[in-house]
Amino acid sequence: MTGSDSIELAIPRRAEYVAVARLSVAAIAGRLRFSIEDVEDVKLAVAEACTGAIARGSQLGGRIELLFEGGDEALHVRVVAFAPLSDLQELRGDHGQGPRIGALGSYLIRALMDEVRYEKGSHGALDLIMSKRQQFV
Amino acid sequence: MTGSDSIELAIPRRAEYVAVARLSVAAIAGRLRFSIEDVEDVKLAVAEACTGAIARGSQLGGRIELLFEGGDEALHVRVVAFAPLSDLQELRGDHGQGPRIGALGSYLIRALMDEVRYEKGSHGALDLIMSKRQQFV
Amino acid sequence: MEIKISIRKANDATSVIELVGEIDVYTSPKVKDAVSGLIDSGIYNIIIDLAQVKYIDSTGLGVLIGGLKRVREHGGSVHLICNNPQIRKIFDITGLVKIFGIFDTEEAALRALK
Amino acid sequence: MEIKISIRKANDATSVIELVGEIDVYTSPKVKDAVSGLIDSGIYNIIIDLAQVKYIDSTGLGVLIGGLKRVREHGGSVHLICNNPQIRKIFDITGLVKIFGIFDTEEAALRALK
Ligand SMILES: Nc1ncnc2c1ncn2[C@@H]1O[C@H](COP(=O)(O)OP(=O)(O)O)[C@@H](O)[C@H]1O
Ligand SMILES: Nc1ncnc2c1ncn2[C@@H]1O[C@H](COP(=O)(O)OP(=O)(O)O)[C@@H](O)[C@H]1O
Repeated sequence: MTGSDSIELAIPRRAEYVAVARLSVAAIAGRLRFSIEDVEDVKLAVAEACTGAIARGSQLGGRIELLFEGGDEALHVRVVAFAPLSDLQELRGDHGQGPRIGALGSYLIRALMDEVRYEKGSHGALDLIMSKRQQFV
Repeated sequence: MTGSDSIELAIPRRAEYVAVARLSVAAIAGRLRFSIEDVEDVKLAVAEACTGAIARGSQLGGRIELLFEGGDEALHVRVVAFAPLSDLQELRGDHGQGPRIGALGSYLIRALMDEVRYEKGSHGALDLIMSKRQQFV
Repeated sequence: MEIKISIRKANDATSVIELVGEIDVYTSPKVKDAVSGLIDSGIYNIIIDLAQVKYIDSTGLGVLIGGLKRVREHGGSVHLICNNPQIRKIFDITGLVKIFGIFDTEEAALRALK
Repeated sequence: MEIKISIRKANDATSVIELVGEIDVYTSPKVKDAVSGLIDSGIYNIIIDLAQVKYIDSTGLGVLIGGLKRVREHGGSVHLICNNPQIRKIFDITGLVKIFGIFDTEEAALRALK
């Protein structure tokens, strides 16, 4: 995939649609010739990102938008409006007070992907950006 | 799925991405509790629509946009900018002269789906709209 | 994209919850109901058979952890049956392999309870 | 989302093309190359084994039809092995069941050639 080869997927911000994102990204990663194990990793990471977007983003609109881009031997995924801006400190691991939402999910995303970061997106919310490099065996 | 439950998918207008659309729609139809046979039907119909969009729409931009909407016991799929406006007569079965592109593909779409029509879309091109009703056994 | 849940007694003190399918944010509430129902009925030794589970996410792990916390208050245990390498990898990554007993077969899980 | 293609002789006049995977607009050019290569080498009795094909679209059907047209010019035939109901349904719907011999096993396909 090159720049123009990006894929967009928008699903309702609801639990029953996470499986759609999961199967779509599995197809995309498969198309990029990721290994079966890496496909499973990306699948779980994207599902956890959607689950997190559902838990954190109820006030951010009814949809989760996912942008996939392949290139330079990696798959890049942007989850638009993943969380409100106010979650940034907590997401970066600076716990603060109060309970952490979905700590296990965030942990899995970091463990399964090669790069994870948060960025202020166009809607005044946080985008989650994550990348998985292709292993050449 | 209700009105706000629509799903959007945009893929490059290229053969290697048809599988992504196929697996995504299979997940969507599965989520709507279509039977396994109906899931297979919708999967093939959407794939044929993408294949047709690749063959017919090279001048219509680099992407195929698919809109899925569930409701009133059916799945509705819109393929945005499926074909140029000039293809309308031929697509409606009024052959005219010249060879028909993908006649087998169009035939399969009509056979597998309950309703198929073409509509002038927002980009001055033809959208393909198709619906599959849910069977309740 | 569904989960099938069946529950049966292994012996007087132990029940097996057999799960078939995928455990994600959509299906894990159903698993949670099954686990909670068993504990509410007084069963504190639970074997959860994940042999036919192809996918589990953090919400599914959360349900297992929640169940373990509850049965431990009664001196009970949650043992898992799992030989799918992808699923085992998730338990390894999260360190949960250290808090659950994970076995290849039901026989091994039952033996460990004695 | 890939196709594996292997070709072997069944007897002096007949070759079997075994396909494993999915035949769609992306993979069917590879199938077409295999069929064409065989015909170019003078083999006009071809058995195409679709038993492990889970998906075929119109471009795949087009390749089979194209192959059949070419071998018929030499008095040859294309027989298919297929017992997957979903795939057979596609041949039924398109009426192609009437132009191909479709068999459950290679033995049956070979017997029909005699
Ligand atoms: N490696 C671990 N060992 C033991 N308990 C854990 C581990 N990881 C998470 N937990 C516990 O599992 C539960 C669910 O985790 P998580 O999904 O992160 O929380 P939340 O339900 O707040 O989103 C929490 O009670 C958490 O403390
Ligand atoms: N039911 C049928 N019986 C025999 N030949 C067919 C049938 N359907 C299609 N064909 C032939 O199969 C070939 C491929 O069909 P199709 O995919 O529709 O054409 P195209 O390659 O122009 O898109 C064409 O040569 C067509 O004539």
